[in-house]
This record gives sequence, C-alpha cells and structure tokens, in this order.
Amino acid sequence: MKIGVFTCHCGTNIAATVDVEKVAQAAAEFPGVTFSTAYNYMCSDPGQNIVKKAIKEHALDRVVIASCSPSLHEKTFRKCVEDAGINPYLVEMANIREHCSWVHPEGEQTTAKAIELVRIAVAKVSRDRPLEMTYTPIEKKVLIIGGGIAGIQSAIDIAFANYPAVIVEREPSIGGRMASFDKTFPTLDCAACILTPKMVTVSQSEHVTIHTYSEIEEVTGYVGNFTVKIRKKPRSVDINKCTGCGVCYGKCPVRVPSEFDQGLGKRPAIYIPFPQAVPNVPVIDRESCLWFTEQKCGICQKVCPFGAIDYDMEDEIIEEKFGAIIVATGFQQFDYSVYGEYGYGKFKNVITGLHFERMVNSSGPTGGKIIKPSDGKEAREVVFIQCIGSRDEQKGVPYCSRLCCMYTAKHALLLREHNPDAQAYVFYIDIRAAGKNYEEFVKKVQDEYGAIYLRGRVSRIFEKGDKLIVRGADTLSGAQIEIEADLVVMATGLVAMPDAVSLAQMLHIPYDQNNLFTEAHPKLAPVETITSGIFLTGACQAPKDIPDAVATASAASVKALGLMVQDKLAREPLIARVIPELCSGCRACIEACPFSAIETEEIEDLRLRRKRTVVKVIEGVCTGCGICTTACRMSAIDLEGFSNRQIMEELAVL
Amino acid sequence: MKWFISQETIRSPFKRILERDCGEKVSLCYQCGKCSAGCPIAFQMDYLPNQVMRMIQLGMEEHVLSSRTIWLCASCLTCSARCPREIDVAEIMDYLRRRAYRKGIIPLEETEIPLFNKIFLRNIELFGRLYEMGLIGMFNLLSGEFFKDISLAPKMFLKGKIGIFPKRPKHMKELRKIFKNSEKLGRVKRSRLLQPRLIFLNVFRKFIGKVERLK
Amino acid sequence: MNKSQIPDHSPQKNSGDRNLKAPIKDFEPKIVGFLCNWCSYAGADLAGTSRIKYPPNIRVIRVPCSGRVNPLFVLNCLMNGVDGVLVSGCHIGDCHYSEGNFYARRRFAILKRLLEYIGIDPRRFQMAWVSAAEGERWAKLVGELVEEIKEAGPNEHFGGNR
Amino acid sequence: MKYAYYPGCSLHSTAKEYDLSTREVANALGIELIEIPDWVCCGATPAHISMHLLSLALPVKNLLLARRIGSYDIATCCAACFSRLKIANKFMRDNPRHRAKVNKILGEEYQGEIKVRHFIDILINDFGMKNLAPRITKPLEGLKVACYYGCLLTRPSDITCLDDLEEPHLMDDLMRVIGAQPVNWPYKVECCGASFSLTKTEIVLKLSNDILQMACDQGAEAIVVACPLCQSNLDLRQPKINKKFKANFKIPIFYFTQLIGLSLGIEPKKLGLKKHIVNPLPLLKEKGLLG
Ligand SMILES: Cc1cc2nc3c(=O)[nH]c(=O)nc-3n(C[C@H](O)[C@H](O)[C@H](O)COP(=O)(O)OP(=O)(O)OC[C@H]3O[C@@H](n4cnc5c(N)ncnc54)[C@H](O)[C@@H]3O)c2cc1C
Ligand SMILES: Cc1cc2nc3c(=O)[nH]c(=O)nc-3n(C[C@H](O)[C@H](O)[C@H](O)COP(=O)(O)OP(=O)(O)OC[C@H]3O[C@@H](n4cnc5c(N)ncnc54)[C@H](O)[C@@H]3O)c2cc1C
Ligand code: SF4
Ligand code: SF4
Ligand code: SF4
Ligand code: SF4
Ligand code: SF4
Ligand code: SF4
Ligand code: SF4
Ligand code: SF4
Repeated sequence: MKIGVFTCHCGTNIAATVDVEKVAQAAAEFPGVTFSTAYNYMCSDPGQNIVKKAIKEHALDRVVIASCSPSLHEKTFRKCVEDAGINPYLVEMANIREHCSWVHPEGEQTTAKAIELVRIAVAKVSRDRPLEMTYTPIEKKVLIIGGGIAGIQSAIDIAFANYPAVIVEREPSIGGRMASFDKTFPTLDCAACILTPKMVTVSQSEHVTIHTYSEIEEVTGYVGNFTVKIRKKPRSVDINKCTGCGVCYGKCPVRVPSEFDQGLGKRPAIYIPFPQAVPNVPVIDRESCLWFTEQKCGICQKVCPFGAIDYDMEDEIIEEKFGAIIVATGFQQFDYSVYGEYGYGKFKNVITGLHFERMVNSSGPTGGKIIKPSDGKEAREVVFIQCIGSRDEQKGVPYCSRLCCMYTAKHALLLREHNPDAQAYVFYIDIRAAGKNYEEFVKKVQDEYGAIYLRGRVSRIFEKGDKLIVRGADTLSGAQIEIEADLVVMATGLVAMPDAVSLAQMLHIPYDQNNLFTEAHPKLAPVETITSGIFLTGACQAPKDIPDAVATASAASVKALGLMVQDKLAREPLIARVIPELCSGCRACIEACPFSAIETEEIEDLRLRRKRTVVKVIEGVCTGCGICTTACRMSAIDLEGFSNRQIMEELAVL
Repeated sequence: MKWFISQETIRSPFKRILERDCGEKVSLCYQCGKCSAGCPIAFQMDYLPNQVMRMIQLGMEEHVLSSRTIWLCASCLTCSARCPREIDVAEIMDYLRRRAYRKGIIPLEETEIPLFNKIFLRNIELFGRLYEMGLIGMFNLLSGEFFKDISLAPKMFLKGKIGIFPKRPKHMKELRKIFKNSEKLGRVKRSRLLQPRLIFLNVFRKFIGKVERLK
Repeated sequence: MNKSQIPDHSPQKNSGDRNLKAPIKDFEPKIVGFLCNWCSYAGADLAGTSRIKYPPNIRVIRVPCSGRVNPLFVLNCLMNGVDGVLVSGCHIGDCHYSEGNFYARRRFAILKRLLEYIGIDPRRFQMAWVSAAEGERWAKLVGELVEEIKEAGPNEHFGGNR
Repeated sequence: MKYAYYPGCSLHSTAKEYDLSTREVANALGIELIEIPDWVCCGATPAHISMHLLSLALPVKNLLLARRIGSYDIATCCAACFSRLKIANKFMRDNPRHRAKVNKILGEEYQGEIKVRHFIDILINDFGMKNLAPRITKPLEGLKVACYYGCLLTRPSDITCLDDLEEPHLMDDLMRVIGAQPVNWPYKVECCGASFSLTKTEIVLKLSNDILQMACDQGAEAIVVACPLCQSNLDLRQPKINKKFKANFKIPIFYFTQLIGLSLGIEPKKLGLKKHIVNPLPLLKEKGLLG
C-alpha cells in the first residue's frame, strides 16, 4: 500500500492557524504513507497536477487530501485521482479547514488536531475499496408543486424543451399571488396582461398537465425515480364536461367572502376565483354550499346545460413517477394581528398590501376605488407602514422581506393615480430598493407623486371616531408625529406557508428556522436542495419579487432538464452490500430500511448444499444511509465508503 | 445643537460598560424610532429615546448623562414593551440615571427629580413608610417652591388623606441596616441628602425664574 | 471483553505512542463525534465558514446518517480510553433518509442506559440534533460538551489504555 | 381564601379610600386579608432609579415579613407596589447574583417562592366572576365607565403576567359583571405621568388632561382605576387641569373596588366615596345608584 498525503495551505485559510509543513512532515511518518507534501492551493490546477505527478512518480495507490470540507471538493479530487489512473474511491479528505483552522486559534493544539485528522484519514483510506459507479434509468417527467408565477414559468421552460411537466396546485386555479395584483413594480405593467398569456401557454401546452385543487400526499424514491401520490380534492364539477359558461355561479344563492378578494368582495358557493382562472372551471366550496350543509338547493346542477355538476365526486389519488421535482409553493403574508399596539387586527380600516392590491384593481371588488372598508367612503389620508412583521425579532421574523419597500412605493403611487386628492404617508426604517430601476421608482414616487416618507416605526394605532390615529416618529427630524388617517396599509412581510414544514419533511429537504426551504448553497447552488433531483424556485425559498421568481424558475428548470437529457443517471456506489455467506436471512435489515431497498433472494448454499434465503440490495433504490448495517446482528450487510472496517480503523488510531 | 463626534468618543468603553452592567444590547438598536414614537414624555425631552440609544452606541457618555431625557423618563415601559429588537429602553434609562447620580452629573433644569428621589428615600429611611406631609414639606422647602400645592393640603387633610404625624413600623433599626448594606454592596455613594449644590441650584433657578417673570 | 473479541473489525496495530496521560490539572479530553453527513457535519462546516470558535478537543467521524452509527463504535471508543462520545444527526423529522435519526434515538437511548448501568458517567456519551443551519449551535454544543467531560475527568473505566 | 395583605404607603394616606373599599369588598365576599405586620415602603420609583439593590431589598423585606405569618399569597392593590414586588421576586428567582446580594443585605434566605397577586387577579381567578355575579345586589346599570389600567399593571408583561399588554380587559370584565358599561377607548395603557406629580407637575397635567379628554370623548361618565398614582393624578389634579387647559372636567375617578363595593350594596361612606376631590356622589345620584 502506497499512500500519498497532500496538505493544503488554502492561502492563509489553513496556514494562518495550522503549521501546514509540520502536518505534512508528521503525515510522512504514518504507516503506509510513502509520500507527503504541502501546497498553497491543492484544488487549483497546479495543485491537482502535483497530485497526479506524485501518483505517477511514486506509484501511489491511495491518496489523502488534507484541506477543506469533503462537501466542497471530494468530487474534485475523486476526478483528479481518476485522471491519474487510481480508482476514485481510494481518496479520502481530512477536513482541516472548516473543522480545524477556521474554528480554533493559532497554536500547537490546532496543528496537533490537524495532524490527528490526517492520521484518521490515512487510517480510513487504508481500508478503502475500489468501487464502480452504478447507473439507473431516469423517469423523464418533472413535477412542479405550486402554480404561482414561478411554477408556471418552470413549466413553460420544461415544455419548451419538449419534456413533460405536471403542475400540482392547491387552489382551484393557477396564478398564485400575482393573479390578484393590479400593476407590478417597477414598470407598472398590468399584472393580468403579463400573467394571463403565461397561464394560457401552460394550459394549452401538450407537455403540461395541470392538477388544480390538488395536493401532494406522499413522495418516495430518489432522483430520477420519484414516486408521488397526488390527492385531487373533489371539485364537484366535471372538468371534462364543463365549458366554463358561467350559468351555475350566476344562479347560486349563496354569498360568502371571497378569498381572492381578501374578503373585500363576495363570491357564490360555486365559483371561479377570478375571471382569467385556469382552468376556467368552477369549484364548489362544500363548506358553504347548501347542498352539502343542508341537503337542499341543487340549483347549479339543474341549470348546468352540460350536466357537469357532480355532487358525489370524491377524493381521487393518482400515483405518478417523476425524474425531478420543482418546489414553487410561494409564500403567505405575515399575520399582523399579533401586534396589540396596532389593534390586534381588529380595526376595519387597517388593511394589508394584498387588500390594497384588490382595492386598487379596476376589476376588483371596489372597482378600483380606494375606500375605507368600514363605511365605503373614499380614503384621502392613507398611512403606509413598512416592515410589518419583518425585521422584528419580538413579534415577527428577523429578516427583511425584501419587496415590501417596493410594493409600498407602488401603492403610494397608485393611490395618487386613483385619487389625486389623496395623500400617502409612508413610515419606513430603511428603503431597500436594490434592483434594476427600483431606486428610480422610489424617487419618482417621492418626487412626482408627493408621497411623504417618514423615517420611523409606528408605535400605536387607535380608532377615534371614524379616523385612525397613527402615532409615529420621524427620527430624522427628531419629532413625534400623529396622523389622522382614513386608511392604514400594513406592508406585511413574506413568510413561509403554514404547511411548509410538513411539505419539506415529505420531500426530505431542509428548511431554516423561519421555515423557508434551504438551498444547497446560498451562492453556488441557490436553486438546488441537498436532496438531488429536488429544486427550489420562487418565494418558498426566500422573499422574492416577480423578476427573481421568474429567474429562479428558469434556473430550476434548467437544472431539472439537465437530468432529463441524460439517458441514465450515474449513481455513487456508496451503497449497502450484503455478504451472502454471513447473512442468516433474518430480514432485520428489510424492516429497518426506510427505502425498501432490500429484498430477499434464494441462493445455493455450497456449504449446506441446499437452497437458502438471504437478502440483496437493490442498487438503484439504496440511498446509502447505512441504517440497515446497524440492524444486522451478523455484520452481513455493510456500507461501501463507510464500512465497519473503515470506521473501526479510524477509531483505532484516535 | 451641533456636535463633533471624535474617534476617541466612539472608541470609549461607555457602551461596553453599559451593556455589561445593565445587560441590554444597545448595539442591536437599529434606530427604528418606535420607542420615541410611543413615549408619552417625549414632548418635554431634549433628545428622543432613540437618540439616546444612538448616542450610547457612539459612546457619547457626557451628552447622554447630562441630558434631561434620562430624568424625565417616567419609567412607563411603553418603549420596552414595543421595541422590535427587545431592548429594555426603560431599564437603560434607569441605568443612566444611576450612573449620572454616581458621577454627580445633573442638568441644571432637572434638579427636582433627583432631589425628590433623595428626599423620598430619606423619608423612608427615617419613617419606614412614606410620610407624605414630611415629603411634600421637605421637597417644597428644598426645591424652592415653597407654596406649591399648598392649597391642596387642607383639603387633603380634611379628607383624611394625609396625616400630620408619621406612622412608623416597629423595626426601624433593621430598616436602616438594609439601607446601609444596600449602599455598601451596591457600591453607591449616597451623598448627603442636603447636597448644598443641588439645593442651591434649585432655589437659585426658581428665584431667577420669579425675577424674570416679574420683569 | 477486549478488542480482539469484536468480530471482523480488528484494527491495524496501534500506530501512535500516546500512552502518557495528561495530568488531570490541565486535562484536555479527547472526544469523538459521529456526525451525519447532511445536517450535523454540514452544521459543523457552517461553524467553520462562520469562523465561530470552539475548543479543539473533538475529532469528527463522518457517517452518512446517525442511523449508521453502530453502538459498537461507541463502545469501542470508550474502551479505548476516549473521554467522551457524541452522536449527532438531523433534527427529528428532518432526517435526510427520513427516519434514520429515529433509529438512532431509540438505539442510543438504550445504550445510554446500558452505559450508566455498567458505571460509565452518563456525560461521556451524548446525543444531539444539529441542523445544517446551526453552526452556532454546533460550536456551543462542543464548548459545553468539553466543559462537561472536563468535569467528568479522564475516562479510566477500561484501564485508560489510550 | 386567605391572603397576606400589603397595602403600601399610598393606601394608608392619599389612597385611603382604596384601602377602605378593598377591605370592605374582601370582607363582603369572605376573602380574608391579613395585613402584613410592620410592612415597610417598597421603595417605589425613587429606589429603583437611584439604588438598584435597595429597590430589590425593600420589597423582599416585605415578602419576608409576610412569610413570618404563614404561607399565603400576597394580595396587593397598588399597581406600583405590585410591580415592584413582582420584579423583586423575579430577580430573586432568576438572578443568582442579585439573590445572593439581597439575601446578604437582609440576612435571610429567600428564593422568590412567595406568589404576589393583584387584587383584580384574586377576584377574577380565585374568587371567580361566576361567584361574584349572584352577589351583586345593586347593579350599576347605565353607568358608563372608562377602565384605565395605566403603565404598571400590565408592563412589563413577562413580569406582571396579569393581563393583555396592549388591550387589557380584566377590569372591563369586572365592570360588566357588576352591571356597569365599560366604554371602548384607546387610552387604557397610556401613561399619566405617574410619579412626576410633585416634581414635574406640568407633565402630569398634560398627560392627565389627554386621558380625561379621551375618556369624555368616548362617552365615559367616570374613570375606573386600579392604581393610587393614576387616581391622584386624575382626581387630585383635575381642578388644576381645568384651570390650565380651560377645561371643565368633572369626571369622578373611582377605584374598581369602590364600584364593586357599591354593587354589593355597601354603604358609600364605608367605601370612602367622600374622600374624592371630584365628588362622585352627584353622578351616582343622577344615575340612581345611591339609594
Ligand atoms: C402586496 C404585494 C404586492 C406585490 N407586488 C409586486 C410587484 O408589484 N412586482 C413584483 O415583482 N412582485 C410583487 N410582489 C411579489 C410577488 O407576489 C411574488 O414575487 C410572487 O408572487 C412569487 O411567486 P411564487 O410563484 O413564488 O409564489 P406564489 O405567487 O405565492 O405562488 C405559489 C402557489 O403555490 C401554491 N401552493 C402553495 N403551497 C402549495 C402546496 N403545498 N401544494 C400545492 N400548491 C401549493 C399556492 O396556492 C400558489 O398558487 C408583491 C407581493 C405582495 C405581497
Ligand atoms: C467590492 C465588491 C465586493 C463584492 N463582494 C461580494 C460578496 O461578498 N458576495 C457576493 O455574493 N457578491 C459580491 N460582489 C458581487 C460579485 O462580484 C458579482 O456578483 C459577480 O462577480 C458577478 O459575476 P459575473 O460573472 O456576472 O461578472 P464578472 O465577475 O464581472 O465576470 C465577467 C467576466 O467577463 C469578462 N468580459 C467582460 N466583457 C467581455 C467581453 N466583451 N468579451 C469577453 N469577456 C468579457 C470579464 O473579463 C470577466 O471575467 C462584490 C462586488 C464588489 C464590487
Ligand atoms: S354551468 Fe356547467 S358548464 Fe357552465 S360553468 Fe357551470 S358547471 Fe361549467
Ligand atoms: S347547490 Fe350549492 S353551489 Fe349549487 S347553487 Fe346551490 S348552494 Fe350554490
Ligand atoms: S423590504 Fe423594506 S419594508 Fe420590507 S422588510 Fe425590508 S426594509 Fe422593511
Ligand atoms: S447603492 Fe449600494 S451601498 Fe448604496 S444602498 Fe444600494 S446597495 Fe447599498
Ligand atoms: S443503506 Fe441500507 S437501509 Fe439505507 S437505503 Fe441502502 S439498503 Fe436501505
Ligand atoms: S439483517 Fe443481516 S442477516 Fe438479517 S437478512 Fe439482513 S443482512 Fe441478512
Ligand atoms: S424601539 Fe428599540 S430598536 Fe427601535 S429605536 Fe427604540 S431602542 Fe432602537
Ligand atoms: S419608559 Fe421612559 S423613555 Fe420609555 S416610553 Fe416611558 S417615558 Fe418614554
């Protein structure tokens, strides 16, 4: 065995606290090590060349790289030694940067630890076995969870490449939040004008299937081979028979607050959420429909000219296979009713940004008039309060929601456009307008649209008569301010969906302390998750405006397409392996394996001279978790790359 | 008023000491102004509470300790209850007052409050419970507003709301010991009650005020 | 039980000359941490990227999942005179392999009781759940662990044959 | 139901009627209040803004005195005392450094184990509104009151743990039970200037004026308080406020115990209703609540 050890300075990242040369010298003394050196940047081209050259010159057969975390460069060095003719699984990394030089002070102890980490890696590599990649087929279909602008864009991109995509949307229509907006910053395009064509494109694409009013029930499998159960909630309207003629919802006697209009308007029990809905097929809300609550009415069924109404429709579960999954579930608005000082959400004339969007929409419930919900009169003095729930550890989330500054500016502008007499007062802490043409937009609002920007948070709002008294401060002038307002608009932050955690757990993707899904790397892999084959886009990962949502949507589709275009998927051979001679056939491992990756097989036992049942691992399914190994009392099942011998060897040299 | 903030000020240990001693992270204040927006006393203050926080961040000890704001703060806790960064502003105001006390910095205009505090504590030390008559009398005498609220006294007396004589609990010795020990352990020097400077300033100011008004 | 009785995994000969024990006074414990690749190892990486300092006493063994950690590994460590062992995985419910940490939790709860039963200070073997986002928590955890093991003193249960 | 009763300085002087009415109400409801023998002042605001340790030691001294008579919860009425006692208790429980120091000052061991309760809390949670309702013999029908909680009853909420921080409702609930009609008004927790009564009278006048004005604007005929400082600022200073702001307030400021007492049929005199500066009797007569 000829092991080569290569220690990296990483500039000063390692060398500043670890005596790298000393590590290299110490490593040279370890059993089996025939070559040891140090270099400034091991991962650079010259660094890799040093490895390759040493392998040739010293006939090395195993390699240890002492540098950064294997999560960064394990692949790099596997490739590097492979190029030099060694099996790529005969290389180990000692993490002397993240786990050593960066977290400990300069000194002997740190160098000593680095040496030990190398000793452990040398021990492990001495027990490595050469392994070969395995290959599995790929299901050439992409699942997109969430049909907001992000999900729609992903579907369009995938369909453009002629691969099939399936959108699963919980609501009766796709479109997401954007569907409810009037205009969008910074260009003030009408939201419907830019969203509707996209919705139509997906709905007409032969490659895209849309399941609205549906949810994900279960996800199993792994990259290239996900099996997904989709629950289609009963729409009570046959989507194939309905023509969207609209007779039914015109006749329905029920009126309940419309979710789409944020409760500002009303809708029947059978309804389409908004006129451009896709699909343009109504849904019966069984909680308010008289047929379901009181077993009477049935008008819609009587009037439907196409017999599309079906009260007996039931939940339907469909199971499909996918090669990749794109998560685009978006966000919800922060619920500001936790603020007692702002009236616990009880004041009628305190509304949120989404309310305002509906109000200002000329096809919305107020016909584009900005009114006081309490009495329907036009609002003149309108106060906007930014950072509601955002940047507030006490009552909300610590992060900045990133786009409420911008939509508030948009609202202030639209307010003036709709009512030239109105005055906007914007309470802000900072204005975060870092985007193309964003700062210019805010400037325009302040300059041309006369919005008064006041720098300070509001301490209290209370009702007095039909006015709202808003008590704030302007810290720039050092003054307190009290405004008698008709309407207060809360720029509530963007937070994770209520079911984000359960979805993440179903998909086995991580989420952060704010329940936002976590990307694989914040800079280098912003749309990937650490679970291969699952990608993120839109506001479910972090607050994003429409341009960012669309950009990440295309990025995620490219990542998914990158899988689709491959014929088969190379899989790491770091999976479980059974030694049939040792296996007693007890099936304990089958019980333990969360992925059902183990099955039984009959073998001819040469010693017993009879057939015997043992188990075997299904290569494409095993994820390499190693859970089975601890279940086996015979040590008959072991995990490649992290085998019992490898780990015991590591422990032995401690 | 304009100031010049020097590098030494910024590097002074004031903020560090404050954060250590009163356990509040002033560095977290991002100047949102919510404290000032809700402060009921702000209309009388020279600096708003958020400005006080800022001055602490910048190490401006003298400015802060000689401000009127810290004496005017009524400890109503509105600010602390609403600060998004969970800074207990009222606690910091308390701390600043105690520190100003110790350093003997009291702004000319705000001598009554420290004087009142002193008389109040002295009052308890002597009588165990508040002896209102003594408190008001003493305060008026020493603050130079001899006849303040005098019209209320007979009314209050008739309604049985204030007694002429103090009522003392039994264990006055124990109580004095508590005062002594607290001083010792808390390492506060409780300067003499009749701190001549304070009284002089007060009476003098009131007197000037009267003369001004006469003109 | 001595080492050779553990089937199959007999290690190569001990290569070091570390038989001298440090005096108790400035006792620097040796701690082994089994970290799952997806959460805890990444969390420890994050502590590094964020440059959060913690004591250098811990040696990390990377495993794919906390469910991969065989109790024998832990016993082996303790018998070889390692002063403390930590097994750390993803938070319950967040396991990259969906339920590996459930197995680990159940298994090591039993092991912990067993260790206590045979008279090993329970501080010597600990479990933790550290996510990939919890670099700070990782650093704090190691700090506390080192303190606790320092209090527990050197592990001499098996003759301290380091 | 037995409690160690800590009246505090104000209830023995300027807020005598609070003390009287509390004892009467307790008596009528069978709640036994044992006054802590030889209690001392809790130090109030002046102590904690000048000497932190003293501001802990004085309340703890009283808690220790209470401990001597048995292990009862402490009942207190003054919002300021309540807050000081609670804060001291919290320090003694959670802060070992301060605990050690205070125990040294007092020469006795105390860990913060005694519970400090406000009389409102006792009425609502121990006695119970359900039990109170049937005892009301003279409901105060038609009396519109603004319940004013002030600063110290609810803040800081993690210490007082009494009522909602921004929109407290316990007094309103009580008023509803006794038949009065609490108005919805926004100044429930606004500050009245508290301890500045003597030192910064102009601040108190302005803040109290705002509060009175808001109460009147919202249709209140009387204000109900639970703190002697609030009462004296709003009641005692009312004539001066009228003079300074050219207003004409004549709005009685009741302690909640006085109104409960009335509804229980206790004689007005026993409740100290004659001790107010703004005479409440005309209003009560007008509403037909006196006979
Ligand atoms: C008041 C306001 C004004 C705004 N104005 C602008 C603007 O002018 N310009 C701009 O660029 N941006 C604006 N934005 C931001 C914009 O809303 C977002 O950028 C955009 O909606 C993000 O799109 P998305 O697809 O990621 O999420 P969403 O639009 O939230 O779509 C997510 C979709 O997924 C569905 N879904 C969620 N969970 C599940 C599940 N478990 N299963 C199935 N389906 C699910 C939802 O029903 C929804 O249809 C504004 C935001 C607000 C709050
Ligand atoms: C001081 C500073 C600090 C920063 N710190 C951070 C940070 O900490 N984190 C972070 O996320 N971002 C940071 N950024 C931003 C970061 O630099 C950019 O996001 C990133 O470099 C953008 O990458 P790019 O590939 O678009 O452009 P570039 O990095 O500029 O690369 C463009 C390349 O194209 C070449 N090129 C240009 N024109 C032509 C041409 N006509 N033909 C051929 N080649 C051409 C250039 O030579 C160059 O190599 C920082 C920026 C600055 C200025
Ligand atoms: S009446 Fe029938 S066809 Fe027309 S929209 Fe309703 S369900 Fe569809
Ligand atoms: S059956 Fe239900 S949905 Fe149909 S019209 Fe009647 S109430 Fe409306
Ligand atoms: S984007 Fe603006 S309003 Fe929104 S949280 Fe950030 S700073 Fe506050
Ligand atoms: S221009 Fe740069 S420095 Fe200025 S606000 Fe924008 S991002 Fe910040
Ligand atoms: S390693 Fe074992 S338990 Fe894990 S997936 Fe493979 S076979 Fe199943
Ligand atoms: S647990 Fe071990 S012995 Fe039992 S079936 Fe699995 S591999 Fe064979
Ligand atoms: S409320 Fe808090 S964060 Fe805001 S300015 Fe005041 S102290 Fe600073
Ligand atoms: S505690 Fe002091 S600073 Fe804070 S709001 Fe009250 S008076 Fe103002």
